[in-house]
Amino acid sequence: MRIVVQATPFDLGAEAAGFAGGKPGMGAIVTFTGVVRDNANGTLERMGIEHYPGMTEKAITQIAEQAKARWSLGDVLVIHRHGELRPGEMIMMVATASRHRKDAFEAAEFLMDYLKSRAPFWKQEITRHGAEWVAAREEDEDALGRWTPNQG
Amino acid sequence: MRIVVQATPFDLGAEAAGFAGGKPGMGAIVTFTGVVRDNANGTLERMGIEHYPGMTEKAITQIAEQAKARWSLGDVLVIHRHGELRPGEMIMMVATASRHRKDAFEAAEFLMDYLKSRAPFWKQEITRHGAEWVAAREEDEDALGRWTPNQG
Amino acid sequence: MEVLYFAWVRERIGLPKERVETTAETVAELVEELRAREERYALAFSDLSALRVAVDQELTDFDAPLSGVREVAFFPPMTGG
Amino acid sequence: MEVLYFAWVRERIGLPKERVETTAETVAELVEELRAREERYALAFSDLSALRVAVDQELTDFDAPLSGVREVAFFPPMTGG
Repeated sequence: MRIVVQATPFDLGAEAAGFAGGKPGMGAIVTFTGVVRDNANGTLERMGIEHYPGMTEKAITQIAEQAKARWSLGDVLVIHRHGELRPGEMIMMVATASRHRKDAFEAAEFLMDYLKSRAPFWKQEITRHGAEWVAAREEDEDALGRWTPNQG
Repeated sequence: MRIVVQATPFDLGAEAAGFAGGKPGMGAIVTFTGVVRDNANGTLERMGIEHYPGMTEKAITQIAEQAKARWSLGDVLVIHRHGELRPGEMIMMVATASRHRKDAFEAAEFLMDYLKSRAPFWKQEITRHGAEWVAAREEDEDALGRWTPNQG
Repeated sequence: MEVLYFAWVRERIGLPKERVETTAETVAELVEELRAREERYALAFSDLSALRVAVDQELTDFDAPLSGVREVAFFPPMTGG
Repeated sequence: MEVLYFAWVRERIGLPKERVETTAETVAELVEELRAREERYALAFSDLSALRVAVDQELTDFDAPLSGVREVAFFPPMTGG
């Protein structure tokens, strides 16, 4: 398991190839990569990402441990950037390895759903008109319900 | 959309980075990579993959077109190898790009479910005791039911 | 028409493809003709539920018509991915 | 204890963290004390449903106890990923 929180860019190709390599028992590798999209008006200059140093790594590690407890995973990788990013830059990635594809897919979706709403990051859209905090989307909170059916 | 059927290895890192790059409207990139696993006894020498030249590309293209009709996708990539592979080698990959993560995840799972059971590939496990065709798994056929709820 | 065989169907019949002259109107009728030929065909086609068929490179059913068809392929359930 | 603020909570209060001496027994009581200080605190804490709290770097609720706690953080719902 590897958890990385950094301001600098990461190399998706090197990370994906490095993660997938040398895992002979793992038949399935899933990666998710988040990219900074422009806003609806095409005016986004930068995306600012604030985080809570100290808590961030701890929270992501807990989420990854939950995924490992729930699915049969050979390995988990989470990389998340903070600081200021331009449209088109990669914000974050997760990767999961498992024997069969179902575990790798479900665990990657679980990681994404929890990282969105439970890891201490806050996004801010910066245009020439100023900076605006991105509001949490209700559907991101709702997405967590999928993983706790008994608690709604 | 890019569909590749080839005997030679592919470079996951280069493919993933190339696919994810230059898609500023796409916030979500999902990749799935299939790797040759050893068998339960640890005796697998090679995995042979036969295919139906001519039909293969056509069938994969149809599956990818179905995915594009069903989800909002900016791009789709499918690479599938044939010939003989050793344990640990990558057999195939799919990649999907979308604005939001739900489309990219679901489309990648859909592509995998259909490639498993509807693209004309047949796997054969080769050990020093001989070669044995891999039987289709009932759960792979059942997985398709998820995408056609009305038809069971 | 061309008739193609893949995986263990190819192995049982002993060849990857052959030219077949037939008046069969459906895939099922073609299968009956092939079965009647020799033991290896009868063996390959003994359980149709274990077989799949493509007509002109499109998956279809055993009751598919053969008029105008150039290529029929028989094979076991696919195991790609 | 250390009290930390993030995102627009930090902006409204005007600082990222401060040392607070308090006898509050729960997070909710601490919030009441902070609200009573100045208008900018009252504004930041006007709608608790729009806020989240972490105690010693673990997400928790506003009724969490504060005994032995070293660090409390207030922030809006997270928007990572």
